[in-house]
Amino acid sequence: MTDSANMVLMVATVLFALGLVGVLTRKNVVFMLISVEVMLNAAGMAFIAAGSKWQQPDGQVMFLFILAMAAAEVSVGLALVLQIYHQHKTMDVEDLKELKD
Amino acid sequence: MNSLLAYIPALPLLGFIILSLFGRRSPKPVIAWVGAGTVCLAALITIAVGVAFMQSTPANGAYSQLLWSWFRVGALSVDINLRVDALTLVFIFIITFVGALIHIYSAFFMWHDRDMARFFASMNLFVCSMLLLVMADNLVLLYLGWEGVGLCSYLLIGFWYEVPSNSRAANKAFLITRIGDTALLIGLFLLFKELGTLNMNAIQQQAPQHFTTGSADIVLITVLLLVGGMGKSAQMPLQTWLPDAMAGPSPVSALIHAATMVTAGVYLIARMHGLFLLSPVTMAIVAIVGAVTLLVAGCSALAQTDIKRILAYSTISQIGYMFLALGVGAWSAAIFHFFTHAFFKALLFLAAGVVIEALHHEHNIFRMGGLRKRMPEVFITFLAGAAALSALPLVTAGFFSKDAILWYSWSSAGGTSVLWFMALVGAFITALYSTRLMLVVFWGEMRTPVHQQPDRGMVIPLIILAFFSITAGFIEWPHNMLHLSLFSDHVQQVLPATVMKRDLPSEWLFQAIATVITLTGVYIGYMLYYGKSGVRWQQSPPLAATRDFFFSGWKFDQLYNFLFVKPFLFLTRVNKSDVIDKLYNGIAQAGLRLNGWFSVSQNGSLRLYIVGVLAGILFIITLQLLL
Amino acid sequence: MSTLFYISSIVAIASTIMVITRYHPVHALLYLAVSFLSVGMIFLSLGAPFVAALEIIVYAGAIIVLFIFVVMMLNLGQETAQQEKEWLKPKVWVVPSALVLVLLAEMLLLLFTGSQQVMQVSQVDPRKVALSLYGEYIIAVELIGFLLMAGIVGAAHIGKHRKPSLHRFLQNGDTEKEKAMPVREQEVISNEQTVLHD
Amino acid sequence: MILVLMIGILLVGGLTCWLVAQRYPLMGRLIALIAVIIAFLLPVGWYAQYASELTVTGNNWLIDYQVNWIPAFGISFHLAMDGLSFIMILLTFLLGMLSVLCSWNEVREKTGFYFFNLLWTLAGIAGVFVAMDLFLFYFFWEVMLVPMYFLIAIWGDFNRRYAAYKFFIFTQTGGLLMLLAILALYFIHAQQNGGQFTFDYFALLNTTFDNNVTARWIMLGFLIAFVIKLPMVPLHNWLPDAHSEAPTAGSLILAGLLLKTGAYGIIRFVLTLFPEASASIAWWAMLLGVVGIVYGALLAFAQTDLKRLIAYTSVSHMGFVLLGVFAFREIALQGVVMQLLTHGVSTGALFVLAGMLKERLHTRDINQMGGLWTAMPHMGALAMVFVMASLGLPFLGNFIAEFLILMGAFEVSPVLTIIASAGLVLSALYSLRIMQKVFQGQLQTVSEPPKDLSAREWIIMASLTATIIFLGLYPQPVLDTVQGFVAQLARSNL
Amino acid sequence: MTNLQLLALLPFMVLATAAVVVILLIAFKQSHTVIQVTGFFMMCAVVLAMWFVRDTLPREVPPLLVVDGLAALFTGLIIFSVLVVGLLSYIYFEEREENPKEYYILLFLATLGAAVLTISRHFISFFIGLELLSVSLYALIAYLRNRNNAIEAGVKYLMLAALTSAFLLFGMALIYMETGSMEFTAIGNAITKSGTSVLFLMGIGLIVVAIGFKLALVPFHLWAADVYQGAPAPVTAFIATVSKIGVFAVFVRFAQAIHLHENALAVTVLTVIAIACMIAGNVLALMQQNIKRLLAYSSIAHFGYLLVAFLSGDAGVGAGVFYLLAYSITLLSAFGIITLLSTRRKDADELSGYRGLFWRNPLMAAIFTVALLSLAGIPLTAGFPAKFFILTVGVQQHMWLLAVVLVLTSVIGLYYYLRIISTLFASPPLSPAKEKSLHPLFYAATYTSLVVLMFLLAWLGIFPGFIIDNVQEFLVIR
Repeated sequence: MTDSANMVLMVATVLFALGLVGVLTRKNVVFMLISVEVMLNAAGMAFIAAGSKWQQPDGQVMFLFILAMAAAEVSVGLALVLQIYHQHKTMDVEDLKELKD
Repeated sequence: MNSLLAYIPALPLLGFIILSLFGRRSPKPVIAWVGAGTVCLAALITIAVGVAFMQSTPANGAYSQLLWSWFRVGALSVDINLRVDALTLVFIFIITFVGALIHIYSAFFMWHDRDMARFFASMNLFVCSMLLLVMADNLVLLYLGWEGVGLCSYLLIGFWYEVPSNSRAANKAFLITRIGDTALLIGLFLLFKELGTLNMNAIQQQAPQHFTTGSADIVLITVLLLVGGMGKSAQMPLQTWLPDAMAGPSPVSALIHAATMVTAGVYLIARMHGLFLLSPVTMAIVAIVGAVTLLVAGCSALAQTDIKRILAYSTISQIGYMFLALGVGAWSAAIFHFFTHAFFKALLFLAAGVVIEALHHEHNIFRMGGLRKRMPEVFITFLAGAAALSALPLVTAGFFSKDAILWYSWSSAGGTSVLWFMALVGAFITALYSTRLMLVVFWGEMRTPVHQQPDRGMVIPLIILAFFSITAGFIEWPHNMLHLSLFSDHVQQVLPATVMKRDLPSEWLFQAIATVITLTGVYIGYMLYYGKSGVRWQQSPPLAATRDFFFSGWKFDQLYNFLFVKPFLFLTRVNKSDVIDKLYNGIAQAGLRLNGWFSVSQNGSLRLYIVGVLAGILFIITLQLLL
Repeated sequence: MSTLFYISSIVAIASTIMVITRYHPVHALLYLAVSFLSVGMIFLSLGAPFVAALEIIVYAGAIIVLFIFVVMMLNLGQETAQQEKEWLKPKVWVVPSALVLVLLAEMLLLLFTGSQQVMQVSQVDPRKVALSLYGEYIIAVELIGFLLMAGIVGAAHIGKHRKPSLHRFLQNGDTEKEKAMPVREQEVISNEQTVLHD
Repeated sequence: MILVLMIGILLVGGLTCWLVAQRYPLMGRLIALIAVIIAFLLPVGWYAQYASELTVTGNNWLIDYQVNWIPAFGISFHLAMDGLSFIMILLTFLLGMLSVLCSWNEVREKTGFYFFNLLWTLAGIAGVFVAMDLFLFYFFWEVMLVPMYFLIAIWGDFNRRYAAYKFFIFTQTGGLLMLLAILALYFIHAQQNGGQFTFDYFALLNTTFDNNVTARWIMLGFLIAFVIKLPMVPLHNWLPDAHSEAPTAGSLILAGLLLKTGAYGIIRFVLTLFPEASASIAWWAMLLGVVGIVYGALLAFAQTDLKRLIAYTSVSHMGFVLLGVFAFREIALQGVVMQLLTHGVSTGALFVLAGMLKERLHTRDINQMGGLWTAMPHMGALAMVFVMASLGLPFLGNFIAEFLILMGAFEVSPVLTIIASAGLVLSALYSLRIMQKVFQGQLQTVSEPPKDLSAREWIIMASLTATIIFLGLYPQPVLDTVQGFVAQLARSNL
Repeated sequence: MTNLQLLALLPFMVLATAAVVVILLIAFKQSHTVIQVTGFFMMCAVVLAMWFVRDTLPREVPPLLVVDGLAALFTGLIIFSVLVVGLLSYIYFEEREENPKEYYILLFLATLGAAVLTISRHFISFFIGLELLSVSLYALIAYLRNRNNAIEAGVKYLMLAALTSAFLLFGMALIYMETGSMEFTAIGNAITKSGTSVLFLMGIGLIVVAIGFKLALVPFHLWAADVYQGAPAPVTAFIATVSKIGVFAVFVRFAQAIHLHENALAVTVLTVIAIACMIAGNVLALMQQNIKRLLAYSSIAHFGYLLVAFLSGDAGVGAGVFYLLAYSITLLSAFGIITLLSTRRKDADELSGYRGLFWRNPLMAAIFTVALLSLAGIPLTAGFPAKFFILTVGVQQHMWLLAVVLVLTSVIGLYYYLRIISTLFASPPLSPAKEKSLHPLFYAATYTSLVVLMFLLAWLGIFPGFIIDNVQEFLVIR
């Protein structure tokens, strides 16, 4: 049972949950982005595990795409972070509350 | 003759249409001629029809004319069909003849009123409706006339609508009679349900086969009809509207609230006698209602100070006599009393109208007085009327009709000593208040100056009516005096003869007692009210209290006010803005409240939004765990 | 193999916990690098050496550098750490963390109830990956090129700033990012052309 | 085809009004009037031409026109007219013409759009009365709402927006429930007939329900929509607001026509499609009808706002309709049809009067009126006619209606009928109050007294008066026209 | 890859080329107008290409893509919407000082992403399409970066999109782990063979999170209002239509493949979500004074309605497509009006600004009114048959609860639509708003297209039969 896919999956789940905790608890946009990266990484890990389980390359291919997507996302995200910092002089998402009911 | 029937109601209707469409722009003589002329013409036709009827009674005892089919639905078929039989003839004669006199009188009486056209239009419409009421061959058409007269009564009571109390009185009259009308309507439904027809002849014929005597259905039907009659005829306990109805012009009081409309209840019961005979209970109720009413109203008349109110209570009381007669089965006596009463009460009202007019609209009899010298024609005609009202023996029409009722209230199969005694007390009271009225108004010193003398045109109808008040009774004599029974012979073509008790005491005895009582009443009235003594004796507290009690009409108004009006007004005031609306507004409020709560989630905080996502996934996973 | 997996798992989890609890951004990023490295080790243990390498090159190499670049550019240092310290009160994190914990517990519970078959870990060599990447998934590769193009154009546009004093830095920032992926974009366009010509 | 033409003329006329009025503001009303008159003359002329043939054949359905609309769902554009529809159509266009006349001077701004809405409402109502495809029926049912909403919301009184919302939301709630019910019926029918999907009324008539509960739920879906429109207590709350805030023509159409669509729907659809189910709730429906009669009357009496007062009288009068419909007796059903006509005319007339008063006095509060008979004897007399009509005086049509309803209902439930008859007394109470407060008493206005009726107003009121008196004295033509449908209905529901 | 397969992909390639062409045009320093016109014609070319390839359908391009009737329908819808959005964008962005050119690259890339979603039959294409859409949208939303709100909206969208992408990926991984395939049909086959397992269901649940986020379903809807408000009006229109159509398309395809409707858990979850959407969307909109936010809430509700069609399974697809069509036209005309009324400084999103619009500009108000009536589902507008068809399938599938909730919540919905309408028709404020005179040609073109949209709404409302028949014909191609 040591090497069962479930074990990997569990680690991935834990990492995923940790990322989620990060997103939820941090107020700094940069930290939130970091946490999201952790989550994406965990998802990628799950794919690798699944790919290994079925001995297919698809899991790894997917991981590659996740990688690319994470990069694109982070680039846009960081550009936004720059704008926020320039406009608000803060990184706190709680300060971004002008759009509300 | 059949084809003439339609003209009788149609002429006044024509008058109404002309006056209501063009009345406002017509000169007064035209109005007067149209208004009075149509009714006079109707009266002439009526007399022609009557003569023809007398000469050769038609085969089935009635003329009839089918105008058009009103509505036919399924089993229900209602036609506009006029029918004149002996009973109807009496009524249409009174309506058109007395009506014509009153119209002539009104032409002068209302000359100076700016709404003369409206007055005559309403009066004509009234005559038309009243004619339809009595000429109807089915109950729906009768109901049409029944409501129509109610409408005209309403319009005319509130004729001087600028005074709020007048329109209130009109409303009251309409509403209280409406209660009766509704009962009548329900009676119609019940009748139709039972018999499948509303044709009065058919009802009379089928009823004995269909109903067993005294069965619940027939009692219910007759009681409902009775309530309808009580409303229109101002019988206890629906009598309170009539005194207030005196707010209308005097001719109105004379025609509608004395001679014709208020006797519609009498007509209805007489017309439906076939049903009533099947229900002894109802007959007893009719008699009791009549007896009680005549006493209550008589007492009230004693205490009134307004001349027209005295006459109004007197009317109630006299109609009580008619009901009493109907209740004991003295059908022709009741109709006879209606016949004589129409003359003398119309006369009294018209005369009162002249007096009131002459004294600058003074209604209080204690501010009148001494008019005997000033207005001799009025005095004499009024005296004739009052005498007839108090039924002075032999010389007045009232005596003949009332005596018959007194006699039958004991002697008929339905009569009892109690009823007789009540009627007797009523006769005493009648004599008393008639005397009081005469003495206070026409004797004594003059308290208000007479500022105008009546027109000739007003006096002539008075004289004619006075003549009939004296002589109308001579066509029907008590059996023990003279064997002359023209009236009852005529009426009994339709109405059954009165069933008598056996072993009765001599009728003379009763006539003697009645005469004594009447004269005693006159005498006591003379003692009390001649000169200035009239006021002093009333000052003692118990008497004053009684007087006030009577004056207020036995506090019926206050009672109804407390029982019905106040609660009703309270109910409507409380619920003015519709409680149910609160429910919907509550729902709307709840929606807005919910919106407020939901809106909190949209506070712009990204972290909350993430929590939302988390909540969603938690929900899904938890559900998965549970399922 | 399993030992490697367990050790690196523990390291990954531990370093990830550090990532989300650090106040100083740079510290967090360093722990993130550790986390990525250990995840790379896990990949290795699962028989995926190619992605393990990519994990380290791209994630630990490129993406974290990007972060660090922004952190440095905005000068997020001790001050930010101080702020983070103020923000991260238990009041703030207890409830969300508890919720996530519940979620985690549920997910793990479900995972345990799932099938427990043993997995034969076997090497999936880069060749296989490459073949399928440029074989059946070639359209996906092209599309991912477009994705990156979107990322670049977007970042370029948003990153621009109109204030002249900051203009120079921003220009640099854009070029840096463009530099981070120049190869891929070329690749995309060429692929597009090949497809069109085939 | 004539029916399509009739509706089409209104729709096109409405658009023309709108477009023309952009340039010539006063032309709109003329075009509107012409359009309605043509629409009125079409069926009347047609009837005059073919009436004799129709009575011979004994076919209830005078016209039947059907083309495919959305065949995929079995939806067709199916219009048909029988006696009942014909009568309702006549009423629609009679009141339609009067409503255009009413608005002649009242609406001074945005006339084009106003008449557009007016004509489209009329078109929707006319459509409702002739649509024989349930989808089409629902379609028209909604089409009449939106323009009506605009009429209230734009040209209404002070509180118009609230009233308009309330009107729309109430009726739409019912409408959507009806849509659900229609769909349920549609599928049940298709299931029984081997997947033959159709919304056609005549086809759906053959639907049988093996399950009483289902039938009752579906029936309730229809019924709720209709009783909201009717309106039945306690779903009546939109009515006082809508009626009192709407412009005169709006009130006229609301009271005269829109309420009738509810009653029409019950008669045409609820009773025929669900005979058993409607019989099973008949007593409750009658009870609610009676509650409506009494409750509406009580509230009417309490009001001081004239239009609101009249609005509550509608609640009361429509209670009679509910009572009569669910008695399932021919007499009562004939009475209901009469009531629809006469109430449309009489209450419409009262609203027109209220509108005229408001135009002159700028208030609807009856406490601020009084003694107007002196200033306006003609209006007073006409008001008297309609007040009397409202309290059910014989001579006038309402009496026939209420008499027949009560007589029919009496056979079924004497107790309820007796309570309903008490409504007659109450109706006298509130009706007379109108006269007393508005026309009797001392003239209150300080400035110059208001003018009596103008010629245009005379035409409106005279035609209404003539109608109501004609209906009161000679209702037989109406009764004969609907006889076929009603008799069949009463037979099948007994 | 055969020629036929390539041919089937032709529209998508044209779409991709459009983005590249725009880049080239920017490189050659062409003006905004040129780009706009070129973009317009490129989109038309896509439509032409679709027309050209329609006979070769259905065509699978294994393993990632399949071009069939459903895809054609949804792609057509997307392209149609983008055409309008593009037209709106010209006026909107030309007014602002920002450089509007890159906008079109992003717009076309996002469109490409949505279009790829409609043809994807594989997790990879699903994922990439979704991300292409998302990443372009991040930039599009924050495109007017100098307005604070745009950045805020962008960050919110980005953060949530990234988060839910992670969920999506994790879910996909779980499913892959369980079934050994990422192809929809293969997954479906595996499921029918071995039955649904815990992991699979969990995967579905996680995927639902991502889809729910994109479609703004409750409880993943919280971003919607903020992003709608903060984004430029044409972009909002894009989010409301194109992005949702794409995601819905892939969801439909995925659900069909794995027989989601037979899964009690999924049905329960989606039912609850649908009900929550209908209630929350409508209730949230009740008092909203900002039209863009209000439309966001209303779209939440509308996707609740759409879920009813979705839950009806195959029977509901036609109804769903029709609904989306009606909804898109409606929203596009609504946002068209908002765009036309927006000023240089601010989007026209305050309800108070619309007061008395009808008397100032009847045509515009009429278009807006028709759009609102259509949203409310009133006959004579497309919204009515749309809602009707949904109810029809709902009733057909005996989903009484949903049908009743739909009915009752649309009553709530009436209130706020009526509120706007009555504002449009209220008496106008005294100061007359000045008319814009810029770019008469494009102004007129936009105007005309909005009028055309209005007539489309009416046409669909009165004669939906034609469209329904065609949709059914297309759906058979599979």
